[in-house]
Amino acid sequence: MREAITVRDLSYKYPDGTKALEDVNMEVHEGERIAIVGPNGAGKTTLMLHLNGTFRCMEGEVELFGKTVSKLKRAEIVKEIGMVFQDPDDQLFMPTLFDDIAFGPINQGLKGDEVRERVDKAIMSLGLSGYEDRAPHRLSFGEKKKASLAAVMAMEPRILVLDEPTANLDPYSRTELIGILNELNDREGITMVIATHDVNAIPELADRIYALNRRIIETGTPREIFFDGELLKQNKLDVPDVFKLFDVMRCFGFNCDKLPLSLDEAVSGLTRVIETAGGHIHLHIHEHTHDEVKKWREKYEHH
Amino acid sequence: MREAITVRDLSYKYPDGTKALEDVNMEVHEGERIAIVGPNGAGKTTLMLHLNGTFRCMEGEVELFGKTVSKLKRAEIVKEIGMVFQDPDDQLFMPTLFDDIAFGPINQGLKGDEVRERVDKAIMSLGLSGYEDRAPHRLSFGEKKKASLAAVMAMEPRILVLDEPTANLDPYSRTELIGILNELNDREGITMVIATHDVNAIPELADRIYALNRRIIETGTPREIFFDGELLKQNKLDVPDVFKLFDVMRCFGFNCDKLPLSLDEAVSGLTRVIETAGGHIHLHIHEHTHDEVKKWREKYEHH
Amino acid sequence: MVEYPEIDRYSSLDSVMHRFDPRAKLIAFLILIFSIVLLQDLKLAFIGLLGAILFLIASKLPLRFVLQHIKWVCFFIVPFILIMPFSVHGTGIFHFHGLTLTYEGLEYGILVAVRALAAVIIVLPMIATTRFDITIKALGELKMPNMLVQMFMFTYRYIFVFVIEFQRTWRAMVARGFQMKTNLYALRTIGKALGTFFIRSYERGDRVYQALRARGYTVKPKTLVEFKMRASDYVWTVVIIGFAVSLHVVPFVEVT
Amino acid sequence: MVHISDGILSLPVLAAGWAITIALIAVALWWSKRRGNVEEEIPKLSVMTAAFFVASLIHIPVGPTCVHFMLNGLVGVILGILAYPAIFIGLVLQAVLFQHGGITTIGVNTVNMGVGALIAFAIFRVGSMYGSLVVRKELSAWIFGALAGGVAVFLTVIFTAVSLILTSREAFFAVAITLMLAHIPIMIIEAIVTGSIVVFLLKVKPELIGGLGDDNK
Ligand SMILES: Nc1ncnc2c1ncn2[C@@H]1O[C@H](COP(=O)(O)OP(=O)(O)OP(=O)(O)O)[C@@H](O)[C@H]1O
Ligand SMILES: Nc1ncnc2c1ncn2[C@@H]1O[C@H](COP(=O)(O)OP(=O)(O)OP(=O)(O)O)[C@@H](O)[C@H]1O
Ligand SMILES: [Mg+2]
Ligand SMILES: [Mg+2]
Repeated sequence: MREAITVRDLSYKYPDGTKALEDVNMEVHEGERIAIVGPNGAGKTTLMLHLNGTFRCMEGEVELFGKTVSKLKRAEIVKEIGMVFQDPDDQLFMPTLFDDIAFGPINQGLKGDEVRERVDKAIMSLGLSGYEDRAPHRLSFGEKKKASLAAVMAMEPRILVLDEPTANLDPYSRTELIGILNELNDREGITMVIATHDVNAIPELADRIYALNRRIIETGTPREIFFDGELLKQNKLDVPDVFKLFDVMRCFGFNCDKLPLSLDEAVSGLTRVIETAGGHIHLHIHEHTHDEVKKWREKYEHH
Repeated sequence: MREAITVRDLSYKYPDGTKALEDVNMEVHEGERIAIVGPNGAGKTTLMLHLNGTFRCMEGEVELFGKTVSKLKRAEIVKEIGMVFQDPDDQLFMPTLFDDIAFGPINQGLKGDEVRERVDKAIMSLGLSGYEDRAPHRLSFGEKKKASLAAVMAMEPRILVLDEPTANLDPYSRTELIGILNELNDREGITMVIATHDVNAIPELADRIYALNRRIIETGTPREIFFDGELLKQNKLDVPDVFKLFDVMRCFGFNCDKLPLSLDEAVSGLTRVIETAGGHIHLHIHEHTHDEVKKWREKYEHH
Repeated sequence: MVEYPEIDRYSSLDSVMHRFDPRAKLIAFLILIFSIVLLQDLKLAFIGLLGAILFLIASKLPLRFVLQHIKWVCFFIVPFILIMPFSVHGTGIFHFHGLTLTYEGLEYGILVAVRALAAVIIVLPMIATTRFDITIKALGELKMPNMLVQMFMFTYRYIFVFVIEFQRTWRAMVARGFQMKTNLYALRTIGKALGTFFIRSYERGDRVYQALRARGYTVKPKTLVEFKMRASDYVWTVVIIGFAVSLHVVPFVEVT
Repeated sequence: MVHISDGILSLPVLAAGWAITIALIAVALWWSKRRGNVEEEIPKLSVMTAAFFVASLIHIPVGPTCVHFMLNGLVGVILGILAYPAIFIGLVLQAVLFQHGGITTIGVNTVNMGVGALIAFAIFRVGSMYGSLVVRKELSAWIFGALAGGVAVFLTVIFTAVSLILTSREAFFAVAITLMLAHIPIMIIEAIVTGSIVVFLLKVKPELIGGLGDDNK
């Protein structure tokens, strides 16, 4: 597997002296889906702005497919990596949706018909047809979010970097967006790096997590990270509710080898456990149940 | 119980012709905590702007403690109702946090010492001491959110209206904010109206839900609303994960009279069910399990 | 508190003006506006105004919209019409507390008013019948420097973002009991609120620049447009420019 | 009020307005190209122009009528030389989006407001450099901020009056005087508001003051 992104010993200080990143090391394989988690102000956005060369590395370096970002030309970086920002209003800068989506391809030097093809494809795959001539300020927040994703997709980058894609979306639009992203990864093998506070979305959205809090605290599969109670607590992180719930069911004698992270996993896990136990399991309150529940509570409690 | 807010037959059209509200009727008792849910563009923000008289009612009317809002003076409305907007940046407009929190009390005509007292109290109760002289744009998102709440609290309103208070917060700050709001309601009996997409927070934050989608679709306790599968589906609403999970466990023969809405409820529910069954229950796969799981899946699936 | 620009609200109607090629439309009507504001003769100015009204009618824009957009000019013109008849020397028609209302002054005042009104009326068929972003693109096609075209695009887009943002801030201020009066406290508060607003705008400017760069922005490229002149576009161009020119040439020919 | 509409000014005045405006825009853009990174400045300048545009839509009640902010002094203090193209863009958009001011008069109106902005910039630059030697920094910023704001409006009104009088002294003299008198309260309001904004910015985000794309910030 090739490395899509390599970050080596990256540190960054804002001009006013705020240390936002310290000694960050990171490796993302091609086709992988990575989630970056960490509290408000952890440096997630700052890190992402280094990936596409918006911020020059002051210390350390970033490589895309083995090439140092600071030595690449803008046009080359843009071909490799597309970035969707936190606030869609920052990134929809043209008066209509069509112009905005066409903006990237035009900058890449494509000609009329190619541009139109790219725009059509992006619009189709995000279900935005009919919106081409709309002004961004007449879109709902969820639509703006999808539009900003379409604008980046039209550039057909090999890596997609997304800053809190699910924030402020209603549950329906959120599910829809998650589906779209996974399809992109599936069908076109696009590598993804996603910063998010939405822990319930992580199991569906990421193969691996980087926990960031100015420095990289830990990396691992969602399961590995969510299992590390101490790590979670120290870095103000959280765990999906389903995971917590199955964890507490263990106090009642539920014997689950693998705690589920999403509802789907929960159902299939439940089915499997019951089936392997001969179609039938017990839950009971035994002498240690209450102590165990208490411990469980402490593990996830934030205060 | 007195009515804190009464909305009667309220309709609203934006100048460009968008119908945002139609025939909205709503009653909020004193001391109640109300959640307003609905998809992006449902009119939640628009409704809230009517509650504090920012928008004049074109059709219908709003009453606060029995007095018609449109007939009240600005100063009187402000004493009754405080509003925390979606984006904290929109409402922190003074150079320092102190100035910002003092802004409301000064407009209420209070004098130096009283103002200072109010500010101190608000700062204390939100844990913002030490931040008085900071400029708002140097605060983290979670801090800004708390600051905007403090600014409204300093005016000591009897009703608090909050637009998506948990959006963009990290899980820790989110838990903290929920705690603060519930304490305010508990200790000072403040009535609360909260618009939110964060279904997992609703059981902890609200006694009653209004489902809004341009018109009021339904009202009821969280349990009542979350039980109404058709309603949820038609209005693109969602249900807490814990609720869904216990719902699926019923397919496996789990006999729960009351589906839990939060983790705490889940644990105590589980304990109670097992205890009433004599310290011991079965889960099993019976002949209808798979069909039931399939039905369950359809019930909550958005696509 | 602040209003939204809605000049292209009726750009999706259908009329000969709506179908007119935006580039030709801009050129032709700009020439007409310049031609009318330079007229010196009241009769000709009235003919210009009549022409302007005919073009406006051809554009099928609703009357309410039209009145809303020309009311500002009417306010602006009022002091001229009220004061000039008394300040220009000439044949007195009417004496009033030592002031003399002159025929010449009245005529000049009316001339100014008619020219102003005609010009502003022509702006409507020129601008309000095309989506504003397309008008900006047309300017680009007409060889306006690319830097300026882009500034128009971005500025136009962010006006909407900021109107909405400012409305929200204003609501938050009112919700905390602020009332706009003309006193020092209110003015200083407005000053501070505007200061915050500018800081946020400046920071947004940074983020917009980052987003632009992330999509490979260079100053060079243009937007994708396809304008095509059809026969009817040539006809209209000739008609409008012909009218503009004849306002100046015909009286000259008559005299000689 | 100070945006002169179409149909009033004479050909020589209009032509002079356009000539000066085109020349000054060219100089400003050339200067910024030489000085810094245009690619960076176009988006930032556009966003700030939009912000000023929106701020100038705010109306304030004065007696029975309303006035709008002009803010050209502040634009000058913040954007420096690039204030000129920013004001040009703003005025074109005001003319075509709201019909405030005319089309043919954009050149003249830009001179009237833009030169005021440039001079306000100079006043503030020089003033606060020496002013802070004499009084507290904040006070000096307030004084020169207010001065810049007031002077910019004053100059705009004077220039507007001059463009009217150059067109026809006889016809427009009285109008010009009325115009100037009517703007005295606006001048005072702008001075106060500009002063408080400048102090605020200096306290909270000093890099915003003193010219976009300027090296020494
Ligand atoms: N322009 C700036 N100047 C100075 N400090 C900054 C600037 N931008 C961010 N910071 C600081 O750098 C740190 C990291 O910020 P960053 O925006 O990367 O956090 P984040 O992880 O994206 O947070 P969030 O979850 O709230 O989006 C924070 O402490 C922040 O206050
Ligand atoms: N200023 C405006 N002009 C015209 N239409 C508007 C305006 N503000 C909102 N709308 C429209 O009114 C409807 C209701 O908007 P509102 O902001 O109340 O929704 P909301 O429920 O708060 O949505 P969200 O969850 O995205 O915050 C939407 O269709 C929106 O597009
Ligand atoms: Mg961030
Ligand atoms: Mg809303």
